[in-house]
Formats: sequence, structure tokens, C-alpha cells
Amino acid sequence: MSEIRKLAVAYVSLLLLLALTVGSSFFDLGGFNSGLNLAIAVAKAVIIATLFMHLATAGTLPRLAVAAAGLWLAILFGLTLAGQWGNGS
Amino acid sequence: MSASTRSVAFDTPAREKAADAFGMWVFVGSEAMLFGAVMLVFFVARVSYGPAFAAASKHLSLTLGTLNTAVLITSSFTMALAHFYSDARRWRAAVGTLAATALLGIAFLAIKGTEYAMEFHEGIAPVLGAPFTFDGPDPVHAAFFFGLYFTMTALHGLHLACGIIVVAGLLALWRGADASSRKRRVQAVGLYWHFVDVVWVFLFPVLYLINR
Amino acid sequence: MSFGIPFAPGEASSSAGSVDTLFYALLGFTGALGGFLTLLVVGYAVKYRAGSGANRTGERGRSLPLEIGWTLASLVIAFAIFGWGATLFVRRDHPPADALQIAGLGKQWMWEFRHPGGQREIDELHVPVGKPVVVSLASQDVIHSFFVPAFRVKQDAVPGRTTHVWFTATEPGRYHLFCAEYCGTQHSEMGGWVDVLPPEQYAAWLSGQGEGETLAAAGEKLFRALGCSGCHGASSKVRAPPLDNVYGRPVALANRSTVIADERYLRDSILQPAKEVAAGYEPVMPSFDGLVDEAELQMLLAYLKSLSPQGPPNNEAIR
Amino acid sequence: MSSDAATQLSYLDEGAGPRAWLLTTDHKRVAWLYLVSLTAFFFLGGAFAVLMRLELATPGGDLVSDDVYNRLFSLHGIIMVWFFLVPSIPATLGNFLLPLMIGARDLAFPRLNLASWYVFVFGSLFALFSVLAGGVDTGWTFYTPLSTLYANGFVSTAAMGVFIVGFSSIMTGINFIVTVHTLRAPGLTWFRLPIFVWTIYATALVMVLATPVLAASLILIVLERVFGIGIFNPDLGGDPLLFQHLFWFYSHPAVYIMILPGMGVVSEVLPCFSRRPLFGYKAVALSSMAIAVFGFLVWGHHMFVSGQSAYAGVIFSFLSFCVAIPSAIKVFNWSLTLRKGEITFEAPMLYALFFLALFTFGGLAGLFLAALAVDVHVHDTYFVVAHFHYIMVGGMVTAYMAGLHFWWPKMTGRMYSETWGRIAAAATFIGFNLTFFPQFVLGFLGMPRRYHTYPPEFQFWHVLSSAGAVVLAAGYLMPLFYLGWSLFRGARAPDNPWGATGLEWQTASPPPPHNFERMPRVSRPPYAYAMKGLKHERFSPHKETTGETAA
Repeated sequence: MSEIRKLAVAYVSLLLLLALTVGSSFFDLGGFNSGLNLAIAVAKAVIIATLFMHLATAGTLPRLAVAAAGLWLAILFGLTLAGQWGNGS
Repeated sequence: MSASTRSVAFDTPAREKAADAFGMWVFVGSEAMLFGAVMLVFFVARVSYGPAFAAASKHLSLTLGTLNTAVLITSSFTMALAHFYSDARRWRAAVGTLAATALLGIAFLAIKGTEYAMEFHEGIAPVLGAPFTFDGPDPVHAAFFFGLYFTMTALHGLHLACGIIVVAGLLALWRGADASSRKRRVQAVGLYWHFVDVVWVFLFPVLYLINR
Repeated sequence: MSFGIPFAPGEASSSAGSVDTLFYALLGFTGALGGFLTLLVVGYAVKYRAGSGANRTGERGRSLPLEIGWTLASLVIAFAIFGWGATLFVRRDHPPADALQIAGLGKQWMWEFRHPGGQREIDELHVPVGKPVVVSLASQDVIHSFFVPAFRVKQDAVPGRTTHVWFTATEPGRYHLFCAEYCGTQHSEMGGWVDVLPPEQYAAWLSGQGEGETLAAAGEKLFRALGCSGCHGASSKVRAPPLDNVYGRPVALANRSTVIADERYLRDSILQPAKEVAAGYEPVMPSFDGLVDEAELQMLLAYLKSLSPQGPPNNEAIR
Repeated sequence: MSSDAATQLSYLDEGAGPRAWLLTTDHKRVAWLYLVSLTAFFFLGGAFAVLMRLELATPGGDLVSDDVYNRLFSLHGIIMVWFFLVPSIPATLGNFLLPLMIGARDLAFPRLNLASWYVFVFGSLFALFSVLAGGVDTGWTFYTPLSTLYANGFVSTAAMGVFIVGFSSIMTGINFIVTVHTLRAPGLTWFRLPIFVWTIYATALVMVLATPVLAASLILIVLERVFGIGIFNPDLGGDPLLFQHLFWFYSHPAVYIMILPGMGVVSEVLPCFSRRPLFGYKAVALSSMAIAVFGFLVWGHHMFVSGQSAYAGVIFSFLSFCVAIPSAIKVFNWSLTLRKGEITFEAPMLYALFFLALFTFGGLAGLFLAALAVDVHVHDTYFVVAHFHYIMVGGMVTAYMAGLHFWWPKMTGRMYSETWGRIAAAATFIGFNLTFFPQFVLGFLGMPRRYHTYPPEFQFWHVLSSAGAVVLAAGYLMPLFYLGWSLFRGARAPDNPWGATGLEWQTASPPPPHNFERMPRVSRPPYAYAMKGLKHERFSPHKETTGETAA
């Protein structure tokens, strides 16, 4: 049953994070709201990927796929934004 | 050997299952690029028109959005259970959790549809020539926000609908499938379902929680 | 002896020579490398053809020093070319301060130019020889590209933003002006001529065009007609920032950041006033998006620039 | 292993009806489905090109109207890029050879493979519809706001066609990646893989990661046209440059989708006909991966004069020079492979040598375009047109022809006419250079691309180019006839007519349905040519000229 317990813990923590992100939006954190929301979203994604999608135990190949997607997203965002805002405008 | 491989290429079901999972992960990575590109468009616009976007975001229903997030997280949980039960060969429980997953998916789409209807009613759906009435300071860019909102949520909804269809198909073919096929399919569909959930996990704060 | 067949475009601007130097250096390098590789491959093909008596003994398959050697050599050469090209390129962003300012507007399918004195011409651009010229480019509809081969300059005109291209013509004459970015049905008809005139002829041409009102003056009229002066004027009841000496200087924004009031900022402030509100003012200005077209926008910008006489770059250089 | 055609059934013997072909999951038959569809698109796109070249023989718009001309080059680009070049080698030769080369019975997902072809056909119906209904006038680049607000052609259907074909590309890519990772024969380590497998793997990587971004940008265009969501419309808050970023994020790596498999083919052909191992095998293998990764970092060099920040221009130029290095390494390695060989000049080898020449010159022209100040002058001129045709046609299509001739005996069990093969290879080389070299000069002179009419002083070079196009077209038409003829009358091919190494040559020609009678084990490095104890008999047309009637 430890597997089910693990999934249940993941589920509950996802709901708690949801409550946290919605709750935090009612307070003005002086520009950090968006950052906090994104950090919580990343945390949720990590929980789903490692526990629900078994990334933690899936071996090298799936991790390779995730790492590649992450790297390429970084390229897409980084260089596009350099082109859009490189002049500081 | 009772367990079969579906592709002639593999010697054992175990190797095929691992290959299936890897293939699904590669697909998920590919899909991440699709949503990433749309997110990039949103991000650029969000930085350019921050106040207009914040004002427009307040017109979305936070209650329904939060509810929907909870619904989708729950569906991911039931899907993870289905994966666990099918690996443990507890077929009845697996079928039950899969059905629950599909129903939660349908519930999500129903709530989303309600939101869309409310937004059309309120006149903040600047698509298909619907009238746009917005009394904030910068209606042009508020309209841009709603355009992006509809694009992103519809793209996500489309993916979820595909997921529901695939889960339904999985259940329809359940009887005829042997044990290894069932495990393989539940695993593959599960990976896709969780990914669609992850997309929503990002869409929700990005769209609903702008400086609220 | 070219028998009337053209091999190279004429050089008629101050930057054409330096670009061509790089071009011909590249041509020499690539020609030498390509020629060497061709000789090598053809030589091997002949020498080691099946049945030839060539010596085939010796080590085979790889040679680490050789591989490292050519990798490093390629890197060094590539970075040298990069540096050379980039050095010439960044000059594009730094037009001389005393340049003549001309507003260029692309629309399907013509180029429209306005001189500081208000003279307007279509598909034809008269410029004086030896004087730096900045053409600020805007587009009414789709993306166009201002291209004068003899000057070795090109710049896209993008709807929704202002771009710049500058050159100093060095040879009087008549040169092709093309649209280089595909812009629809009559793309290949969109273009004309750049006429480079000696200064005295240029002055004569300008006065021959009749003394129209200057671009800035037209902008000032528009400024009143659109009601801008009602709020931004000195005796206004609505609190709006005064616009004297704004262009080219830093502006504090309501969101605690600071921007330089360049053309982009002025343009955005007219079309999207809510985007970057100056600190200390209410965001009450309506958007003029859709009320002013690109040509009118260029007049307004010319007027706003004329309000800061020291603001770089000076657009009243030639009267 | 010897092929005894009388006793052994090949994949071609497994039923000949439409059912047996259209419902097959055999990767070798799916390769044929692609080959037939792609050939049709190649000649359709080629016909548009011939019409354009005819029009451009005179400076005025004498043959077709401006609107028709714009549709010709748009359709030529759309069809050639997405309906021929991107799937060309991967979906035909790659599909056929990948399992054979790694000693597998099939691809990892055979049904997905067949599905990818149906998706391709479905997408191509959209494209063909927009051709028949009146065409598209946006150029293949779909630049906004021209494509969203001003174009009057069938933009949405064409974009949907490209979007759908993108899915086929992604499916193929996933299949290839998983196959290479999971289905290599025992003993076949990564550094024993043929370069062709390396390049197909690198290509698949690019397909999977880049295509979705194209899909996103095309969806946004269609949404803008149909629903009025102004994502790239500056009047509504959008940004046209953002489209260019998304478009080139795909479309520059797509250039590597197009050229990498060609590099793979040439890396197989050159060692075989030189009887030498590939020089610097590891460097060639790793440079393929380097190209796939670095290819994603350079897209902004399409936008040096677009209004993106000058700072970004400098970064993109620098990265573009970086991506030139692995290509240069490959060229040096290919050239040195010939050294101390026993070189023969069959048609595949001729094509491969022509590839080497054309790719090298096209690549060197790329240095001009990556150098910022020169690019400002030649950007959007015929210099660019010449450059990418040297890479994509001179490189990719030539390599495709090399591969088609090289593996034709394996695919069909028949030999083609060597004489005609050599004539066609020579014709394409001459025709190609005559067509496209003058365009370098035109570009330097300042002739912008996509011009229906042009100033008369450019005519000399245009006439040369148009004349070359006729020779080139003849060079491409010839194989259609002699290869088609060989299908029925060609001499029976032995299992290994070229005496090549590689697992695909160790099975029958054509191979049995599941590729190998006995699953192979690998204990040698690739390209073990002229090693002690290995003898490779080569096919001699003079001994077995049963069906050979070389004109």
C-alpha cells in the first residue's frame, strides 16, 4: 500500500499548493506574485512528473526526453527575448 | 508465452513497454514545445501590456478556474491509481479509476464550457465577430488578452478531449486486450493525461492570477 | 572586358567600399578553400582510381592532429570573419549626429518620402552627395524593405514600429531603390530611384518643389487638431506631462522604471498610452490607435522631436 | 548469406493488391508509399519552378501575371519544403533502411509509421486543394501581416496542410528516436552505427523538437484569419516579428532536417566506392549531433535587417559561424576518405562527389550570409536563393539521388542502367550549376528575390539560369524512366552488388518481410573496407547483362 500512500500524499500536496497559489493572489506581494505563482506551478509539475508519471524510477531515456525539451524551451525563450528586447526597449 | 508484443520489432513485452513509455515521453517533450511557443507569445504580450492584461484577467471566474484545477488534479490522481491497479493486475479497480478519470475530464470540459458561455454573455469574447464590451482603460489590449485566453484554453481543451476519447477507446477495447497490452496502454495514456494536467497547472496561474 | 555584362553593383555610398572589401576578402578566401578542396578531391579521384598504380600503404582511417588542426583553423577563421562583419554591422546603429532626417513610408506598393522641409515624393528619393541621411522607416500595411544595392543598405519597414537606415551617398547618380521583402501582388513594381545630387543641385531641387510646410509644422497642426495640446499644452486643466525637451531624455515611469524617450517610446505613448505611464500622472490619455495613420504619426514624431532642440539627433539640420 | 530467389520470399512478394500495400505496416512498404507520393510532389513543385524560370527569361512580365507568378513561387516553396524535402530521405530511405541498418525486424511502432503516411496524405490533400482552388500568394514563409491580413489566396487551407504534415513529421521522428535507442542488434554500440543512422537520429531529434513550434505559429495564423485574434497584428497589440521568431525557430533547423540525412547518405556511399573506411568516423558522427543542436541557435540570421535588436543580430551571427564548424569538419573528412582508395565511379559515387562539390560551395556561400555587413546587402536577394538551392537541391536532392541509386538494388532486387545513371548524374550537375551559379552574381548585383519583373540589365544572368533549368529538369526526368524501366526489366541484383559493409547488405535483395533470416550480431566497427580477411565481391554488369540495355 505504500505506493498508494505515495500517490495520495502527492495528490494532497497538489491541492495544498493550489490553495497556496490562489490564496497568495489575494495579497499584494509587490511584484513577486507572478514569480511565486510560477514557482508553485513548477513545484506542482515536478510532483506530477516524478510521482504520477514515475519519472523518478523510469530510467535514463525518459529523463533524456524531459531534459531535451527543457533545454530547447530555454533556447526558444532565451534567444527570442534577446531578439525582442535586446535593445533594452 | 501468453503475453504478446504488438510490434514485430520487439522480443519481449517488457522491452516493448519500456519503448512505449519512452516514445510517449518524446511525444510529451514535443507537445511541450507546442505549448511553450504559445506561452512565449503570451509572455511577450503580458510584459508589453501588463496593466491591460491584469485588468482583463479580473474578468475571468477565479472560482470556476480554481474548481477546474482541482478537478483536473483529481483526474490525474485517479489516472495514477489506474496505472497502479493495472500494474497490480487488479482489473476491476483499474477500470473503475479509468472511468472516473474520463468522467472528471468531462466535468472539466463542462465547467470550462460554462465559463466560455459566461464570457460570451458578458461580451468579453472577441472571437467569431462576437461583440466586445469592456469598460477598462485599454480595451484593445484587453481584447488581446481574451484572444490569447481563448486560444490557450481551447488548445488545452482540445488536448483534454483527445485524452477523454483515448481513455474511452481504451475501455472499449479492454475486454479484447491481454494483460501486457492493458498495462502498456494504461501507462501510455496515463503519461499523456498527466502532461495535459501539467499544462493546465501552468495555464491557471498565468491566465487567472495576474496580480489579483 | 565585361561585354556589357554586369558583375558587381556600383559603389555609391560611404559604406559600400568597406562592405565590398569584406565581400571580396570572403570571395578570395572561399575561392581559395573551394579551389583547394576541388583540386584535392579531383586529384585523389584520379590518383586513386581503381586499377591505378598509386601507393596505398600507410596508416588509415583517422589522424587526430590533423582533425584537431583543421577544427581549430576553422574556428579561428570563422571568428575572424564574424568580428569583421559585426564591426561593420554595428555602425548601422550609430548614424552621425548631423544627419539629414527623411521620413520614409512603405505601403502596398510604393515608397513615400518626406523631407524635413515638407517636400514629398513617391518612389523617388533625392538626397545630396556627401551628407549623411537617416531614413526613418514605417509601414502602413505589411512588411517592406528599403534596399539600395549601390549603397549596400537594407532595412525592413515593419508595421507597428519605426526602424532606421542611414547612408552617405558619395557618387552623384541615379540608383535603383527596391522593396526587398515580399509584400504582395505588385512587390516587384514597388521601388524606384534614389537620385544623388551635388549639394547645389539638391538645394535647387528642394526649392523647386515649392515651399511646403515642414514636417514638424504639419505635426504641430495635427497636434492641435487632434486635441493633444488641450492636455499637454501649458495652460491645460488636465494634468498631462509637458512635452518640451522630452525626446532623447530619460522618463521616470509609474512602475518605478525608467526609459529613454526614443521614437519607440513616443510612438507607443501615442498608440498605447496605458503601456508606459509617466510617473506622477493618471493613465487618462486615450489611445490614438486607428485615429492617426503612419504618415501622420511621422509628422507628430517630427514635431515632438523638434520640441527638444538639443535632443539627438537634430532634425532641423537642413532648412 | 546468399539469396536464392526461388525459395526465399521477399517483402515484395507478400501480396500486390491495394489492400496489401495500403494496410501494410512493413517499414519497407511504407517507404515505398512515401517514395511514390514524394516523387509526385517533387515533379509538381518542379513544374512550378520551370514556369518561373521561363517567366524570368525576359525582364517584363510576359508569360504570367504578377499574381500568378507570386502563386508559383509560393507553391513551389511550400511543396518543395514540406511535401518533398523535409520527408524526402527520412521517410523513404530512412524508413526503408533504419531497421535494416541496425539489425531490427521493423521500426518500434510500425502502425504509427503507416499512420504517419496517412496523415501526410491527409495534409497533402489540403495543400493540393489550395493549389487547385487558386493557390497561395504568401511565399512559403507565411510572413505576417501579409499572410493574415492582406493575402488573397487560400492561406488557411495551405497552412492547415503544412500543420497536418507536421504531425506526420513528428510521428516519424518519435518512431526513429525510439527505434535507434531500443532496437539495435546485439553488439551494435553507438559508435558502431553507420553515419546514416546517426544523421537520421539527429534529424528525428530536430523534427520532434522544432515542428511543434511551426505548428503553433501556423495555428495562430489560422486563428488570426478565421477568428480575428490579432496575435501578430500590431493594430491589435500583436507583433509581426514574433511570428518570424517562431517561424524560423522551426524553419532554420528544418534546413538541417533537409541536409543531415543527405550527409548520412554520402557518408555511406563515399567509403563504399573508395574501398576505404570513413575518415574520422567519430568526428563525423558527433558533428551530426552538433549540427542538430547548434542548428537551433542560429535562426535569427534570417532577421538581421528585420528590426530585431542589433545586439541579437551579433549573437546570432556569432552562433551561425559556430554551426559552420561541424559542417566544415565533415567536408574535410569526406575529402580525405578518398585518399589511398580504390575509387570507382558508378552513378551513386558520381552523385556523392557532386554533392560534395555543391554542398561545399553552398556552405561557403553561407559564410557571406552569416557575415553581418555582407548579409545586409545580399539578404533577400538571389544570393540567398542561390545559397539555399546549393544546399537543398545541390546538396539534399543530389544526395537523395545518390542514395536512391545506391540502395535501389536492395529496395527492388533489380539493377538500374549504369550508363543512364551516369548521364543523368552529369546532366543534373551541369544543369544545376548553370541554373544557380548565375544567381549568386544576380544577388550580389542587388536583384531582390520574389520579383516577377526586373530591370533589364540583369537579363543576361537570368537567361543563363533559365537555360540551366531546362538541363536540370531533363536530368531529373531521366531517372524516372530508367529506374521505372529497371523495376520490370532490370538485371536481378545480388544481395550485395557494391561489396558494401553494413547490415542491410547482409540480407537478401529485396529483403524478406522481417528483414533477416537470422538476427545479426555485430562485432566490427562500421566501414570495415579493405580490412584483412574481408572480401567484398562487386556486381559486374558485364557478367550478368540479362536485362541491361544501356542505350
